[in-house]
Amino acid sequence: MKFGYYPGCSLEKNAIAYKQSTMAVIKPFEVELDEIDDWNCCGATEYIAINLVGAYSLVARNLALAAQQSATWEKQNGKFQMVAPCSACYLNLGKAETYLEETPKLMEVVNVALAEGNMHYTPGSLQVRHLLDIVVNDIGYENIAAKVTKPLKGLRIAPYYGCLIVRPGFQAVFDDPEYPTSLDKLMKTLGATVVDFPLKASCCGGHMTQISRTVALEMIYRLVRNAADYNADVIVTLCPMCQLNLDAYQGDANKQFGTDLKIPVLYFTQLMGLAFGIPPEQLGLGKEFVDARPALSKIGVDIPEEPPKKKRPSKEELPMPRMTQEG
Amino acid sequence: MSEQETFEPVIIGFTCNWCSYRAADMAGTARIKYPPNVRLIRLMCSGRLDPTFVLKAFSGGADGVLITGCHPGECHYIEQNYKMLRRYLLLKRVLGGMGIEPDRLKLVWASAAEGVRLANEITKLVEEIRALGPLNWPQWQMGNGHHAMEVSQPEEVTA
Amino acid sequence: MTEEKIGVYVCHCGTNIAGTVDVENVAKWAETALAHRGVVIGRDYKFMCSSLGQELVEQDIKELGLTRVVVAACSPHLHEKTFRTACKNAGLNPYMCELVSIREQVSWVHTDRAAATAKSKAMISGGVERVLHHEPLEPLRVPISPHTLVVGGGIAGIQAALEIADAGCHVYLVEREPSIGGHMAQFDKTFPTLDCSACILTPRMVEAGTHPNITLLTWAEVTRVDGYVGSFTVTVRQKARKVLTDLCTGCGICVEKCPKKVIDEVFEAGLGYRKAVYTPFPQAVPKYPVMDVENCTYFQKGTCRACEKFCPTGAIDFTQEDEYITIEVGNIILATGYDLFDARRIPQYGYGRLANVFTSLEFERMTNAAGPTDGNIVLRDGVTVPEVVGIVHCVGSRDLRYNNYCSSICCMQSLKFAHLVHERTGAIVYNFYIDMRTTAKAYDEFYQRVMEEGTHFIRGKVAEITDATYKPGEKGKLIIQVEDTLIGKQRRIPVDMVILSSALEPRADHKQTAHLFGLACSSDGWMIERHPKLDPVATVTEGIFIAGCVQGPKDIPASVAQGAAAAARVIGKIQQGEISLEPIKASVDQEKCSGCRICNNLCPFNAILFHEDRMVTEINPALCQGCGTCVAACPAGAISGTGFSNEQILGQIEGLLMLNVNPLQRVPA
Amino acid sequence: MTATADTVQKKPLTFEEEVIAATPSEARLKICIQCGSCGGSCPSGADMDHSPRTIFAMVKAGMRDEVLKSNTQWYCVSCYYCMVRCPQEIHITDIMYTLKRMAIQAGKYDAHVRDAPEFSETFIDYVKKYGRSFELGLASRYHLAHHPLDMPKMAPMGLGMWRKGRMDLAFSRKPIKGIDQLNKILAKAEEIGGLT
Repeated sequence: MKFGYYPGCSLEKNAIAYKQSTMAVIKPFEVELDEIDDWNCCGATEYIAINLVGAYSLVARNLALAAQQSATWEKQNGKFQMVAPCSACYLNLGKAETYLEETPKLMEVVNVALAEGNMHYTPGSLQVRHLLDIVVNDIGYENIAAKVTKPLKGLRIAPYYGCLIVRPGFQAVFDDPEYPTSLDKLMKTLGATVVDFPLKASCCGGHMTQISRTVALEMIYRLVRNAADYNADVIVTLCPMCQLNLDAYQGDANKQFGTDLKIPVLYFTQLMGLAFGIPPEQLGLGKEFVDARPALSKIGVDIPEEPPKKKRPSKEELPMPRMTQEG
Repeated sequence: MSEQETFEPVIIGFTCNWCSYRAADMAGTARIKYPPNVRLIRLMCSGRLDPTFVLKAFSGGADGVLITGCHPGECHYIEQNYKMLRRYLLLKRVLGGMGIEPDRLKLVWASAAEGVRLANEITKLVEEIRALGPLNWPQWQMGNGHHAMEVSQPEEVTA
Repeated sequence: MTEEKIGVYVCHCGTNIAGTVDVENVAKWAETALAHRGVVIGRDYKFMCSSLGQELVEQDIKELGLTRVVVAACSPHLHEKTFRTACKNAGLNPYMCELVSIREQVSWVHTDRAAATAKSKAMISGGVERVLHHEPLEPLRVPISPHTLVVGGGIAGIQAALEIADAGCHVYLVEREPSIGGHMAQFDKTFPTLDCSACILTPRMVEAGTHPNITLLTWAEVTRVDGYVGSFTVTVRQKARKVLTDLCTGCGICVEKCPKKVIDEVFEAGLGYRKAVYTPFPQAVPKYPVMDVENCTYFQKGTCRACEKFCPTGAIDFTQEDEYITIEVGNIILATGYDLFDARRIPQYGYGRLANVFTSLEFERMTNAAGPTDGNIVLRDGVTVPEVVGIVHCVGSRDLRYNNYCSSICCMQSLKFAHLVHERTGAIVYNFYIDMRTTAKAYDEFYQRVMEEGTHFIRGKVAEITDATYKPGEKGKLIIQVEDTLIGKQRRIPVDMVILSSALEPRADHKQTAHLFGLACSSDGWMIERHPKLDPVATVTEGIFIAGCVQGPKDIPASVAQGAAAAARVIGKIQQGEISLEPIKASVDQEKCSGCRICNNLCPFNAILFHEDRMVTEINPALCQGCGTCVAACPAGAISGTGFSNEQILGQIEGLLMLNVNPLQRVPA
Repeated sequence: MTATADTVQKKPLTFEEEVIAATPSEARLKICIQCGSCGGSCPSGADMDHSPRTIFAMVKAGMRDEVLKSNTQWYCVSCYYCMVRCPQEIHITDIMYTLKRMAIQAGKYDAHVRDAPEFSETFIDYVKKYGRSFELGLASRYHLAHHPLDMPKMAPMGLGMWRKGRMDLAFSRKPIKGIDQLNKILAKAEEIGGLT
């Protein structure tokens, strides 16, 4: 399977660990990532605040480059599949593809701009997908389970999805916007204990650290605190922005709230790599601010799972509603 | 305005008494607007559609024909819409063989509740037929289906 | 053709038509441009359907000797009958009249006056050509069977059945569950009077169960409906109870001795348990239990038979099979009710995940003295009494992602809950609403009363319910996060218990039901009434009526009113003794039939017979439903259909395309 | 003179209509039922001057200045919770972006939200220079430019990022190959600006 690949700016440097671990874990599978030649920034959440046509033209250049290169990519539902590991890039590319198709007037003016660079773009042929979607749906849990050599037994993981991978769902919706479960299942496949993390799809604050520090730190604190309430050893994430906010600002959040939370924040690909037995240095481990070593030392150590907190059911207890599908 | 008015096609539509005719009623009651190019005929069921009706309409000057019926599985007479579906598919091929664009014949499923959908489909069809242009078939036909549209033009020009 | 005299009447419908169509011009045009087709008079009139308008037609028939009539007005579904009657009154065969719908199909859907006027002319031209091929017909008279089928034994169905039975006619009341009673049997109190639901419902259930004119078929489902108004043939599947009702005394020993306990998802809304052999509730009608084969230890593992062992009358019969019963009825009332919205579909409200989030139906069972908690309001642990309770309105209603409509009962139900919580626990109660809708008699007064009791009302749609806490005072509570829209601020309200006032939804199998009975449902899934204002319990199918929530969300008084209304309609039909049906039937001209048998497999009603001896086909008019599929299929043109003949339709096509218009007169003055 | 269809159409757009016209796809703003799902869901809602719901009511009331001055749109973190929860499926996040653009155009934002638009502009300056961005390098330049006093707070982190190999120094960056092409496209795009 060959997918178009849009790494996004963060994976170039800040999230280099995400890139290294991604490349390491897809190697055992027949997945090829074909990087879009000379791609540019997706504009994050910033350009759209300044100039509408500018923002869509910036993304459209990427889409036009992708379309030129897409002939050999995996085709599903009549569309060429491309992958973005960063949630913001995933959102922006998919959103532009959708809105350009829905708004002919926007399409028209964007193409006027593209023409200045001798480009043209017609939406409709591409499907932008998140890396997690490809991992769980195209590679699949079973194939991943088959590669696990060092299960993450005893490691308590808070799966953190953040916003843009599940909301608002412009293209390739693959999980619930309020209560996603695909990352939970992936972590269980790796042998980890997954905590029922209620804030799993809450916002990390995005660019708020740059705009209102106190508001941002409160949002970050809420998340880390909630993970700590559930005795999580590690928060696992799938977006460079989320990783950066929860990791790099965790200390500042502690200062603001007078706490001493220390929960390392890792990429899901790093944990996949560890479970596959890939050496930590090939997975970019050690680049995190909150030291992951104490938590990771638990892996392989046979710590018995703590008994479920559930009390002995009493006679009076009323039955819980049955869920249609157990997560 | 010049002589090159927008081409106003004439379309004959066949409706089922139980679903699409009621959908048309509903579109009316809800005041949903659609172009005036379609003239509807009520049948008890889309299964009543005799292929000659369609050919008669084309030969009489219609530029397009719309067939409507209950959604598959919802026929008032259990399954007669499937029988129409067979005739429709055959008709498409026959029309192609006769040199008429098969797209001039369109099938739309519309339940009694789908007034909006029917209006939208009619609007789309009118645009599609407009894009195809006049049928003019056969050339020697004495009748003139466009008559009703022609009389309206002088007033449209003044608007 | 010249001997025909046609009158064309164009209705203004006030300004409904005349506002968009130049009706005078149209009438005049018809009189001149279609004169050679037999049109002798073209008139326009303000309201054709008024008695003066009808008299106009009658007068012309008498004075001008009209032989055919075209009325361009509203949809034939509204006034075809009116003008047919007018023709009949003037001595003309009522079927010599044709309606042209220039209101629903022209003036209401188009805006360009010129185009609308032109289209009206074309449609009248089509109507004239069609009416020229009309034949005098006589309506078919069929007797009405005095028996009635009521489907659904909730309060609407019970009411309908009792009204008809009291009028002296026989009713079959079919109910899917083991007992009649429906949702109302699950409730404890009814708003706004707070009278006990069981106290007012039980007597009606008993009456329905013992009425000599009512045959109760519970644990049964309609599987097939054939025929038409007056004589429907209905097949009912009587599911095997595994309990012989003629021996069972309803003593309940089998239930007591059954060792298998299962969660009761239906009557107890998942909040309580029942046995594998059970009656859903003590006042069940009929009193006979049913066996849940899926959960019965004997059926699953082959041993047990405790019920059989202990039954004092030997009424348990493990070998009993489903039975199919055929009944003949003249009319059918559908009162199949609603399903509750599944709150799991809104994950941010936590139902199923957060133990102390309850649905409205769970809470109804909890407050019911005969329910799983004996009427005590407690948390999921079964003992703790909540100190703060949040009640969320509009769960799954007024939301494009779930149901776009207002479920109409939830505001009042939520107020009732607030009152009950306050009365029984003294807890602090918050109600979260978008708009308060308390529109019926004595409803708003009840709202006032609940306000006086001290319930806190917060105007805002709840955003999320979470156990993720981080503020002081939140730990261990459920947090309802909401914008208090009246102050424009986000608030987090810690509570112990949440009640979700879930939407009423069409039954999950509404599509199959609609198809079974030949009805249409709206895009929401509610059955469509014949007219939303003037004919709310009839349907487009003659002889089939709807009552209660099957037609849309409504409360108990409205359901009862509809049940009674539907019953009144049925009694009226039965009293007529017979009914006239549209004479739309196919027939075979045996001279022309080549015996090719192409039509033979087309009829789903088995109306087509083939005579092997004479090699010709014949159609049984009693079975023919008039769809016309065989007419369209006959290659020899041997089959014709009254009312929709080839000549009529081909004529209408010619007319619509203006092929009939005298070229010299095509452009009107 | 009686009003004809033409004169009716020439009426100036209301503020609400302007907002709708400047939003791509369908804004759906007209059908807001003021339920507050958005304000209740917003992670930064507690710190906004006005909840998104209030802002919509103000837009409808034509309170242009108050709306554009508000910090509401700038505190939007683009988490899309409001958009997936809105019972009327209003494109709330996109409307927030529209309000940001309108506020910048009108020069209306107040000093207390100044950081947000300036952060956005600095970010885009980087994109125009290199074709790509690198968030934290940018943050330090931004802080240098606007909040020199905050620098002690930010500097250790920047240093940490660099030490962990997660940040480039600005002078070591190279632009993408098509940087000229990109700038031509963006120049034209910015000239066109919006949909109205």
